[in-house]
Amino acid sequence: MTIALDDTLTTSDEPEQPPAAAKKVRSRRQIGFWFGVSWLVLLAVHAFFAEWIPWVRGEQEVPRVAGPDGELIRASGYRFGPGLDFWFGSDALGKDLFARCIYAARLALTVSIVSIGGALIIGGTLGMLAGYFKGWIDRVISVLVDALLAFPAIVIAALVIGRFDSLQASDIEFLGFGFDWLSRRWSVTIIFLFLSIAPVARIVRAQTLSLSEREYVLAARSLGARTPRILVREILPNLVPAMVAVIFTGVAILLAAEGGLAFIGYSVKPPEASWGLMISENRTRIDDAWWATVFPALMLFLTVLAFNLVGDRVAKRFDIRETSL
Amino acid sequence: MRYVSQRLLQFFVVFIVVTFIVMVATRIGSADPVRDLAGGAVSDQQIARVLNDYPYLDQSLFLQYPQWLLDFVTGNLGYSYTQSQSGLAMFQQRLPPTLFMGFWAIVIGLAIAVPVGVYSAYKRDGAFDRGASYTSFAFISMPPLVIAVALLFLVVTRTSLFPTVGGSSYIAPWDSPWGHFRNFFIPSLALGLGLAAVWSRFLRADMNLTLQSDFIMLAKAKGVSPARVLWRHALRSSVLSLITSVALQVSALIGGAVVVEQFFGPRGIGDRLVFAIQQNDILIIQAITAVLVVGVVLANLIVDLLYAVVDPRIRHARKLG
Amino acid sequence: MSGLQTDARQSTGPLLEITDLKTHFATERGLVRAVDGVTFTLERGKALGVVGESGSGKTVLSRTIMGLLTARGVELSGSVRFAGQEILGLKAKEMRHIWGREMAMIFQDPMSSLNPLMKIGRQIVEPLQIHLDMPSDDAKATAVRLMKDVRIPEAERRLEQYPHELSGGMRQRIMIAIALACGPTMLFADEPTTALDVTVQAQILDLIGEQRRDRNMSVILVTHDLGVVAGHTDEIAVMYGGRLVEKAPTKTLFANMKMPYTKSLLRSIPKLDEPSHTRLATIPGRPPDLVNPPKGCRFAPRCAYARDRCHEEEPVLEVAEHPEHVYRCFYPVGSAEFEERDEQVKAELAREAAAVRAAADQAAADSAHGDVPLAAQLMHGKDI
Amino acid sequence: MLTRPIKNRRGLGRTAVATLVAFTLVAAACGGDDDDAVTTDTTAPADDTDPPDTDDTDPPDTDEPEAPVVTEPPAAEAEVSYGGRIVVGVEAETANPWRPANMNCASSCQFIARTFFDPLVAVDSELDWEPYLAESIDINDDATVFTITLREGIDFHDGTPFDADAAMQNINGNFTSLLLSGAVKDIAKGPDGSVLMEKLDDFTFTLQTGFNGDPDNPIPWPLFPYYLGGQAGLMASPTWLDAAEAGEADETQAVGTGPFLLTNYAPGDRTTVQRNPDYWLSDDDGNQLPFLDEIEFRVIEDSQVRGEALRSGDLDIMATSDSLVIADFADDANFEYVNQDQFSETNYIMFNLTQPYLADRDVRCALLQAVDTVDLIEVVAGGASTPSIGPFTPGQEGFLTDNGYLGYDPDAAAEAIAAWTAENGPLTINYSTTPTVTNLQTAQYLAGEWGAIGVNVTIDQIEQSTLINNALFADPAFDAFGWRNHAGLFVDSQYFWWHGSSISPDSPLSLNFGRLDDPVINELLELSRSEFDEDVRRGYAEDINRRFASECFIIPTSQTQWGVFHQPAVQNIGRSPVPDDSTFLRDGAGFPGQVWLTAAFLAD
Repeated sequence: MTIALDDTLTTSDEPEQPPAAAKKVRSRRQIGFWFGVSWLVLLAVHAFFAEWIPWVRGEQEVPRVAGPDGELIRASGYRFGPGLDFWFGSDALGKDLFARCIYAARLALTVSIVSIGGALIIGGTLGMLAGYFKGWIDRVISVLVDALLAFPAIVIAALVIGRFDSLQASDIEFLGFGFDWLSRRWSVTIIFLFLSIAPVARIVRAQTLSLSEREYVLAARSLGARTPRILVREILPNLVPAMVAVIFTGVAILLAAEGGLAFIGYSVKPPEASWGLMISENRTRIDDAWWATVFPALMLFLTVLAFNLVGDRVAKRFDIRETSL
Repeated sequence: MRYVSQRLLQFFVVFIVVTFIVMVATRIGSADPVRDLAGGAVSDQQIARVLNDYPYLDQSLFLQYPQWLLDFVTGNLGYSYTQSQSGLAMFQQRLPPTLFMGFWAIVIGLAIAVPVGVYSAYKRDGAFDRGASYTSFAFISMPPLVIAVALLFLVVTRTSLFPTVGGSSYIAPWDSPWGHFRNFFIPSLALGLGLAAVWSRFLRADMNLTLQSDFIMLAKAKGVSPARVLWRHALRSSVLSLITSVALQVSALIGGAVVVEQFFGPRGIGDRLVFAIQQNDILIIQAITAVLVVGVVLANLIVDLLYAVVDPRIRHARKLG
Repeated sequence: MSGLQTDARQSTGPLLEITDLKTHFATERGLVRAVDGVTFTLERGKALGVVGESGSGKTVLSRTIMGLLTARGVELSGSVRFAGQEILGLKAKEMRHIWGREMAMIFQDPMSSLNPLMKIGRQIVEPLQIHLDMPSDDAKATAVRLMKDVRIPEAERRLEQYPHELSGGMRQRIMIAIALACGPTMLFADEPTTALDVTVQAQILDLIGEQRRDRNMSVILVTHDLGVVAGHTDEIAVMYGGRLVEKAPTKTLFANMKMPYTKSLLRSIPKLDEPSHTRLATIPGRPPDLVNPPKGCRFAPRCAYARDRCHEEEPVLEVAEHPEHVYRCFYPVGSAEFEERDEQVKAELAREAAAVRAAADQAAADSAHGDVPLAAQLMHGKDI
Repeated sequence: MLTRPIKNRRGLGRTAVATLVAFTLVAAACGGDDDDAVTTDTTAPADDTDPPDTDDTDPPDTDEPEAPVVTEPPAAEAEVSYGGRIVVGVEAETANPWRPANMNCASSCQFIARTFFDPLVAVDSELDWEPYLAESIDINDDATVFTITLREGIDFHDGTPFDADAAMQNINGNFTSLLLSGAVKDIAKGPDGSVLMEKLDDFTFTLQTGFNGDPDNPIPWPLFPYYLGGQAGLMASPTWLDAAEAGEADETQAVGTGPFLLTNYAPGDRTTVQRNPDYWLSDDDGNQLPFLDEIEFRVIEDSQVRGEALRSGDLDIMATSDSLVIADFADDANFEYVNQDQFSETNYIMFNLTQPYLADRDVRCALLQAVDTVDLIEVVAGGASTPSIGPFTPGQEGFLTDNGYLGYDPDAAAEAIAAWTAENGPLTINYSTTPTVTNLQTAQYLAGEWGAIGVNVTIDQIEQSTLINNALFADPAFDAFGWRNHAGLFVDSQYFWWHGSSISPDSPLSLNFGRLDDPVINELLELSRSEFDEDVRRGYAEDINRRFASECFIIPTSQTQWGVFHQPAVQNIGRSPVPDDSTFLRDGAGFPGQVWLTAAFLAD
């Protein structure tokens, strides 16, 4: 933060803060950031190595545990609240909610990360080209972004996923391929990817636009560097911070979207686990078995929060803002 | 005038794009839209009836679209054969709950965001500001679904005041103000809290900027009291970005309403839309999506108008434009 | 605070006495010494010009005196006595009786300093109602009179207009009218003409001068433009790096300036064809870093006439031929050492004229929404 | 009688193991004057009764249905009074449109429809049919010709007079509609396909039987009048019907002769009816009926939520088949209730018998033996329902507590599947379900159990109308799903659900959803239809039950029990008068989950 104490003082953007206060703010931000990072690492390790972690039961496992009389019983009917046997309690069918929350995390994380990754490749390319060459891509992207903003994505997603179900069930072939593979997991991933392209393209476009005016790019151009070289060697590396911020924040948004979608029944189908689905399945029993609704919601919240915290920190660190886009 | 026509053109393009995409989406993997529409037990009679009402349904998409569009603008909002209900009647039944919910959500959002945002900006970096900042960050990370669970767990199950999950139903405020409140408060809050979080952030940021501007300094130098500086001078000019934010949240609001209506009720247009999607009731899907897009577009137009009301400079510029 | 509400016109002695005034800002980088030990007095009815380039601390000085700097991390010391009363460090609540009523300020940019969303009339009437409890009809009449005083044609109609409907000069006149509304004894004019056309500049300055005489006000005119203060002040104070480096009655100063810096300022009076608020192009280098000011004379790093001593030792205020003329320089204009270098300097100056201009606006970049999480911004999708 | 899921979308809550629900198109109750198996269980206040036995998860071990307790409906505790508005919570609303010939009517739909439509006959508290809109129905000695005489002086809500022409038009429409024709297939039809009727005068006409509609092959059908107490006997204004047919009137704005007028209909959400001031019926004291000004029916799918709404006073009446909720409310002295635990539906898993692997008895029985219904009920319904071993529930003709049901035997099941797969390769069953909580839990449970015996299970979550289509058209994707059906006292009520003749060779559509075409069952159904002697008929029904058990045509899971709970202020539930008779109409006969509201009133 540089402060020009002169006539522009009144319009200078950042407050003057005493060093101590500033340090406190920084350290507070750090706490959030490190909380986010640790939560994500912990969650990711559990989610992706669930099968090898002894304290995570199987997603579909119906464990039999010692009941009050010592004999082995099923934990069905929400028999166990949170405790040593079942960290997050058991659900109606007697499955371990902790394990299901972990497997739900795997689903949510894979779907969101793969979608954002794909959107970054496609949207990033489009955005870079649009930002560098401007022109029609630019206009198409802005219309698409406008259109997407004019309509809640969750509805489009539910609509398309519903239709993808029919497509999967149908005999329709495309280029000789059927659609048997089009499971809900894929449907969700595909539609999320598709819906993320335009916003990602828009951000990358804006960054490219400002980068392509920078001196070093102009210099490279004046030295006769070819366009692909400029794009790959000069612009792309400088897009990385923005992309990192977009990945984290984008994943947070998609996690929330997956939750909502699963809640209205358009993410994976049972018996697969998803946070939103668990909330939907158990919420009418919240009086008797609060854990079956509250823990999935908490997992969803903390994970979204963690991604937001990290993404926000990255964005602040590299000074990436929507307004500058 | 040029400005207005430009905006209208832009909105028109958005409308066409969205409605066309939705139309295409409803036909994915569908062998026979007419049969889909007839729903339930399908007899030849029923199919004939659908085709008699909507003869274009077995044509190609590009031929269907303009005819559908013509129907839409002439007030034929489709028909649900599985529900024996016209699109128009469906809207009459389903729009009011959602409109009320959205309205109250916005009211709640503003009622929280404005004082919080203003006070945060005023006592910048104070304890309140910091507290509000963390709280709002947390709420921004809470999808409506999570807020709904929190409200259910922390409020609904602990008081006997409000209907539980799925129990909220539509009661018009003029029929029973208390009944209306009971049924709408929790769903509206579930939507409104998220809005409040976003808006208080935007408002605070904008207020901070405004408070540093010269005219605030001048107002201060005139000896205007801080409260007056804050509410009369600063807030009014920061309100512009807030209004924009409100309009931009309309589509997010609809998305949230889809979830919240499924969670608590009341049964509004979001609930109906999900049901229509489940049933592949394509004409209803198209009608609802089109109306929602028009709603979002209208919200933006209203914001444009409000801009001019709030900011004389814009009024001026538009007159010239 | 009743003492402060007594009319400054009744007190005797100098209207404003500033003693060793320091304004420091605590920042992440360290302490910014924006005003660093400034002392002067101003008699009632007199006009003082405070001159310096951007970053010299002149604006901070005027705002400190007026008590408008209340941000966190601001450390004030020294003394500001207004009409015999100490006012430094008073809370905004206490200062409010002085603001508008005893002290008023005209800001640099009339466009951004008038509330764009409020009618002109309301903005003029506001202080009248606050301080004088005027009923709205009277206030309106007074406003019209004030506007006529500052030569605004069709005053009645203007009441209902918004700032954007007026020209820059008109707006500045409105600002003056606002400032004058409650008949202050002390007027700060912070770069009142920088944003205006040159032709309008003179009118505005004349107007301020005229009102000063009519109302027996004291005026502090802050500017980076020596040309502005030349005909409109009684005294001139030159600031550099937070310090007062030269002060003299106007005529004396122009006749016999001592500081090479003042001389450079004189050379850099903006040309007519330059856009307003251009950085002073003809002084090479940047204003000093106020966190770590240079050792010795603060101007030395940029001074073409500086010698070793200037970099080692900071000069104290010397009294020149005229008893009211003080300056801070080991080798003032006219000294032998100065003349020796003058020739080569003139040549260099021309070359470097254009270099300093760039990179000025970065700091002002809008970061308003840095506080809003990216997620919220993305969900908004649009620029706000 | 056509079945269709009523569970609209999300959670029916824990409606036992229930999944999809039957339409109840025919009022079916035990005929004759015998007094053995007939009970009237209108019980209020609640604390007079034992709460349902929720712990007993074993099939009842008595040989006979529980001894009937015939009680008079409670007398009104307060003076009757006019006016007031009540709100009734129902679990679904599946009509659309409200034309009797087309209504996809499950229990709650009947509940609603009976407020604006009247049937030709109704079932009284002794479970006899009584003429209602009809003044009398004369049956000839061999029960092949029915002479129907109508009451005079009744008008439809639109002023159209109710006379023989109107009734004949209704009967012709209802009896030939896609939905209902199967239920009354043995009524004679003319060469043009219309019902053969003879008008004797303005208020009298005749109908006759004919096997599969063939007038030359009349068969005795002693219980036929009961069918006129169901959907097929509802009378709608011919003026309105014609207009609706022509597209000139709204087919959801029903016009009948009933005690209330349909004023506002919001599909899937709520239906509002208002008092018909000119209703044709008065109570025994000569008070003009009905008493209530307005009734609003509100759909609240989740029974827990419905219960909460009743508790909080949002509802005045609430019908539920959720045993946990019933148990809950039965103990609550603040509410009164009508217990309907007889003649109700069975919850079961239906198979598509046209799938070759499901046509194989060994496979079906293995699937049945793999499921421990006691455990299933424990898991999905908290153990509150009574497991079922056959297609009938207590009180119904043919109900048995020992029918040869194979029972839970996972080892035998695994063995059978192993043998089958050794010969035919891997077996995959697609279990279709609507995406409601209970159904999904059931599906997951079944997937687990069937998976354990070596059957691959895919769960197909589909929206209900698609599910119905799959069933109606025996879609290749349809293997199995949960169903709730077969309420009613006689086995004749089940005739077309199970008779092979319901599977039409001409149309892929069949109301015999499982495509059950078993010669033994076909014959027993035909015999029972024309049987006058009740004991003999019961024998046929029991044989059918045993046949179901030995062939594993379905996997019965639990018995449905209904309770209709109401605020004590709502009076005269169970006291809807029968014209010209001192008995009362029986609530829930053939239509469990509903009560008549004709004489209900609100005590101050």
